[in-house]
Amino acid sequence: MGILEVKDVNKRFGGLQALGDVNLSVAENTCHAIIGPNGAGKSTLLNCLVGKLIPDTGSVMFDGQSVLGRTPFEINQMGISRVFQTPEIFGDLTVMENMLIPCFARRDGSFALHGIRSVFSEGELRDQAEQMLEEVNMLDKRNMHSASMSRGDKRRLEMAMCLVQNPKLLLLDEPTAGMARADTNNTIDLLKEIKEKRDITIAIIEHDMHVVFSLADRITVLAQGTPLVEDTPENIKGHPKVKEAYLGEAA
Amino acid sequence: MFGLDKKDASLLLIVAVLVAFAPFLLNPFPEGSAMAQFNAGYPDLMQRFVIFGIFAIGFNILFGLTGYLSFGHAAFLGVGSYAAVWMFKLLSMNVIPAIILAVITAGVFALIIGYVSLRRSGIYFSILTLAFAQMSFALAYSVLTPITGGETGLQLALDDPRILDGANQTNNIPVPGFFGMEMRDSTDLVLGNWIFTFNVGYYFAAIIMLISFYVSIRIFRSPFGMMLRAVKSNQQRLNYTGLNPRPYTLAAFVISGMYAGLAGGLMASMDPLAGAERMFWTASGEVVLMTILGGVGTLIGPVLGAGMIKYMENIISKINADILHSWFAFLPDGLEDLVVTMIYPFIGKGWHLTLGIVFMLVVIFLPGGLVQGGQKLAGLFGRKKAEDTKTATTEPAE
Amino acid sequence: MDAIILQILNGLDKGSAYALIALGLTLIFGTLGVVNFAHGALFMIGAFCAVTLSRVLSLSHKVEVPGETDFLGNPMMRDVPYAYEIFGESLGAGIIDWAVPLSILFAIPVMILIGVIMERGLIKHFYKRPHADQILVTFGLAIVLQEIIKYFYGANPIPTPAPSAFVGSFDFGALVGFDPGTIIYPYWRLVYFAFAAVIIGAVFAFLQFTTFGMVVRAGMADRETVGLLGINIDKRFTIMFGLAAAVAGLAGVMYTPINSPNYHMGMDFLVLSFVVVVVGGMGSLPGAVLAGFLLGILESFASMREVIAIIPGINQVIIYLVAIIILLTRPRGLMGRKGVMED
Amino acid sequence: MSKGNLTRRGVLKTGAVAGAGLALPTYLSAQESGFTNAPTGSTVTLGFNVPQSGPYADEGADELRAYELAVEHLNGEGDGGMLQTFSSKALQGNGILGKKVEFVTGDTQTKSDAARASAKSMIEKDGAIMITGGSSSGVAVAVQALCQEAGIIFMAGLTHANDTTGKDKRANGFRHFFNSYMSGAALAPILAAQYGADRKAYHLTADYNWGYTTEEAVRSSTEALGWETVGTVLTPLTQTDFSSYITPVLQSDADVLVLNHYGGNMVNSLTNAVQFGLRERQVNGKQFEIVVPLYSELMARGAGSNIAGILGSQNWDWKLENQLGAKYTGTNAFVKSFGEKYGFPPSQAAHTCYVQTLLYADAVERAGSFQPCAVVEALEGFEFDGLGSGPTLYRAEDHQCFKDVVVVRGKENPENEFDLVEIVEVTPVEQVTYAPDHPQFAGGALGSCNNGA
Repeated sequence: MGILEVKDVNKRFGGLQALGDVNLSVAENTCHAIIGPNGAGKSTLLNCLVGKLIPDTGSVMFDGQSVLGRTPFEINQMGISRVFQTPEIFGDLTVMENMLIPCFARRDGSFALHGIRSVFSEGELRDQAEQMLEEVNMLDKRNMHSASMSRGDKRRLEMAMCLVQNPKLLLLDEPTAGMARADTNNTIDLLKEIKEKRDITIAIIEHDMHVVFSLADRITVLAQGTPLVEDTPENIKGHPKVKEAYLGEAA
Repeated sequence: MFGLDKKDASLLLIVAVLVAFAPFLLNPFPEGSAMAQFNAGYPDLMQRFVIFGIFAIGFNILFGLTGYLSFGHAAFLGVGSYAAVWMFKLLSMNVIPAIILAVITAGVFALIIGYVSLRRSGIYFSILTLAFAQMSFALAYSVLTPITGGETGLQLALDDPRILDGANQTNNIPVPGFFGMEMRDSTDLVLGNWIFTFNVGYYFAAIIMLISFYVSIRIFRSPFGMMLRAVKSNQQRLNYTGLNPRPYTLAAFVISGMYAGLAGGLMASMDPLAGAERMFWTASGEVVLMTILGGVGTLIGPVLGAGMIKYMENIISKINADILHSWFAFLPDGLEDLVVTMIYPFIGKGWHLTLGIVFMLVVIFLPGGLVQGGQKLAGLFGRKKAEDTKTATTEPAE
Repeated sequence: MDAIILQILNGLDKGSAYALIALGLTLIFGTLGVVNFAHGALFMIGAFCAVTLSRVLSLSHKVEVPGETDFLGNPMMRDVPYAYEIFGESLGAGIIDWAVPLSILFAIPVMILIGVIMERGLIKHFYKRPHADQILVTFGLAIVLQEIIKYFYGANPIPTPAPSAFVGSFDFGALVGFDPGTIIYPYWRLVYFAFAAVIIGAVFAFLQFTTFGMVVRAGMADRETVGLLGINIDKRFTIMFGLAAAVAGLAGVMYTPINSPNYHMGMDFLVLSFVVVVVGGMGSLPGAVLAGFLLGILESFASMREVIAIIPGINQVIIYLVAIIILLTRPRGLMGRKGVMED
Repeated sequence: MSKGNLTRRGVLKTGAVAGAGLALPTYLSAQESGFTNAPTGSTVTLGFNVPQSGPYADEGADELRAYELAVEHLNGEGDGGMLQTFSSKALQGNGILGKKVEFVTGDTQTKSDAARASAKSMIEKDGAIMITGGSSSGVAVAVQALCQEAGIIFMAGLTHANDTTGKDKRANGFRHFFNSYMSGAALAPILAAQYGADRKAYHLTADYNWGYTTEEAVRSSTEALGWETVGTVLTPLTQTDFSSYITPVLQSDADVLVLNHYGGNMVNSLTNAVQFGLRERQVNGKQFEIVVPLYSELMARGAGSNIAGILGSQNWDWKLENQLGAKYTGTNAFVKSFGEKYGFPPSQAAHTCYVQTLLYADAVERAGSFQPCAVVEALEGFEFDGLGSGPTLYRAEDHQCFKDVVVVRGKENPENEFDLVEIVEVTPVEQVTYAPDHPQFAGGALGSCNNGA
């Protein structure tokens, strides 16, 4: 029984079958990659996991509980954090404030009206946030206006914001999209480190095979809304069906 | 100090000093001088400055922090006034129960309207709030006349019960007071040609305004304020960070509605009459303009904007042709007439024109509102001071 | 039955005015993303184009009337329009009589010019600024414009009648077998309705069948794309603004015989037109037109005694009530598109 | 024209001891004389609070003209206007009690809040001893209550609702203008005489206090003479297009439409009614008629040719003396000074404002004091003549003036824009007088006069 169990999920948009009978099981403390050509339904599947979309049929269980019908913030409170394809951060806030918000969310739940105590009297949360920033090498940028940072820094900040919540499951939506090779490698190293240090499950959608094969323990290949194969990276590499559907063209 | 950091504390202190000495600062010109027309240090206008300041501070908590533009905030001000006047009529002329009821009633109204309106965002939210406020105005002006007084406004009458105050001994309607201190009591200080008026109502409202300002600073600096800015910045991220934006925005809406109710209650306390025009869309628009004019999302900006608009409305509108002639009487006749003719369209009944021009000039040349103007000025006069103002007043909320 | 027919006619007529104003507003608001609080002022200026032209046409000089005196005992003076002398009495009188329709020709260039100047001189610099700044600057402009009009024309309404050929009413009822005089409708209001239909049709046709229109529609579907198209986009925005101003102005010109224009008529319509545009849905021209007619008709029905008797005060709030209901049941109004002015 | 400083503090400069010191707590810095803003110098300041922006700005401008003229005449400048014809000869043309009259102006915006703000600034900042003006009942009632509280005399400008001297009356407030009841009482007999006693009326009424009282007054007066009221509909203040309220009239069997509207509402509803052919309409063999209970010259100008043949009532008309003789003496004197100064005849709003200023000044002279209670006493029950409306009484019980009411009709072919109505008849004062406790004026109490301080 994996930490995330997707069973028989179907999703249609009008006449388009975006997802057809998707079954997926992600084991705890592994890194599971979902790959597939454009339009394979990867993002739709992701959106079904985090509450942005509700599947027409099927079930999505996380940690023994159904996520269906829950809102994104409820699902996050269950322990799923998501990194977006283009970094979603609070651009108007400083880096430190960006970090504090998930700290508050983790400690106080989805809503708490602490109107009077100053943000910066929260020493414990501050320490957590600083520690996390240290981990991603951004402590020196903590007072920066986050919108003015580079894209790579924004990505790292977003990752740090997700990680500081200590999620059980981290969803990564093409985390290295648009990055230079060096940045990509840094990200891979960061993720590897995270994997080693923490009890965390990672599900990753990625185009860059270098990233996928560096990180993934298991890979699911999605094509036209249906899982084609699910196997270890070694086996996927040589799988004829995958080559035909995906790698063939990529290679 | 008071749990504020140094910059905020000094800003609060500066505002407190300005407010305390407003009767001097607003009356800089000696009586009888030509410039005395520009003196604003009389009780009614000073009261208006601080009351509309409260209104704008509250509005800014919603608009400045969350970015939700309510176009119906005057409804809460109006509801607060009605509640306060009803307290004067039924319970007591003491302002405390009136103001408390005003705040509560406005809060309840804001909760209902906010709950419904916050289901939408952007312009759709603005129009929903506008629609609620316009409905309140239309009904208060007509169908609800028995409760609101309709066109003539809700007024006190000699035969109101006022159950806590006991029988009215005089044949005059009592005036609102604070445990024996009447809001309209004033003391004059005569210094040579200068006269400074210290009014109980003004100082009462000013103290409440300082408290409101302090609370607003605390909200700006609190985790709650940070969440509100996060709402404005990126709701999607907030959702995926496990936070529910709705109760945050609703709380901000209710708090700012209560500020509006407080302002309404104070207005009624200074002048016990509540008219339906207070809820008309132009009144809602006015607080929007005050906030933008002063500087959205800055702490002190809305207060400056409120002061500016009320000053124009009350001072510029009262300058008439005779006064102009008296100013320029030193010029030769023909020239005097020419100068007067040129200025005349902008003063007195043309005060709206001046207001419109000021709006345009400010927004064109000072995109950050009057606060930015202040910063520029401060920048001219010294670096140290500029630094202070800048950090104290502009959190990067915009 | 006849009452209902009449109220539908009333509704269509009110709806024409709402739809015309909302149409121009939504071109600016939904397409260019500018919150234009000066749109009501454009409507008002259109109306004063008609006032101005009719004043110019009836410019006169004074002629003493022998044997009569005025209220102060001075010799009585009578105005004789120059038009009488230039065109002869009957033609001159005819021209003055037709001042309002003639104003259309006068108003189109004036309004386009005003729109273009507004866009080039002011609005252009505000595309990238926050909506708050747009509100402040256009509201300031609206005040300035109406104060200028007030300075020259005063605050009192100025009667601007329709040509005498359009005075009177058309008896619909008699055509279809009702008693004569029960279903009548003033000619000019019918003209207004037809005029609105033509303008709305023309704007739609313009957007549907011209290259320019295609670009604009593409822009309304996806503003990014318009930005990417790059070339001459500034010019197109300017033209759009001029067009919107002209539509608002023409709505104003033709409205003058229905209600005497005054300097604050723009503000009276401003809030209403925003409600219409938003109820119609941001960025949707058909939505704005539909909402205009819908609100016009509902407003008319709500003003019937029978309706007020059931729900007192409904005539005061109907438009806002409907707006709330529609916005709560349809998140983006009747036909709004996702993502336009939602943040 | 008064030039120089115009503030109360200017007065203080010469009058009060200008030393440093903290005065005793007082309201609005009353002087030893024991009432608010007692003038101590050589001048006295009056506050003219009129609409200068918004829909009634032109009416406000006309009121202001009249006030300026009144100040001139009080100060002995110009030709003296109605001072020559006024039955009381207390005023000498040397100001009021020898003090030169100065004035301040403010903008009511026709909003009660703004009007009170403006009045307060006149009282607190400029030291005005009397406030006058306004062109709506909402404003009049609001400012009247304020003046009562502050201990200032309020001389109402144009306000027509019964409430001003009915349920919202105040001891410090006085109204010269006529009211809804008087309009009804004056119009009804003339309507019956002109249109017959067997008529069915349909009322469109502005949905606020003034509309309610006017409808009630006209209804009760006409019904007493045999008319039937077949329908009444309240219309929103913010309405601009009245077509949907007019068309139901076509369905009803009404043969008279009464428009209880004022200002922009009246201009629009009348224009719309004429558009729908109501003027040409025949119902059961009777000519359809439209009635506008409260006429004003400015509204008539706004409605243009639509007013032709429509009956209504006015407080006063500038042609009164010329057409109806010396009973209305004062009219011509006023029209002459006004016309010579401004080039056109005055409106009824201008007249009432001018007269109110004179009446106040005269009362102060007769009382020998600016003290509000003394002024109230002098005005209460004051009978006078020569101010254009014939013999008039300021009734003590409710501070309402009682005088003849003018019934007018829109001219078919007006010669110029200032001569749009013709006088049909004048209803004598006896017919429009009512008991102070008349049900239409029930509720409220004058209270006692307030000197402030």
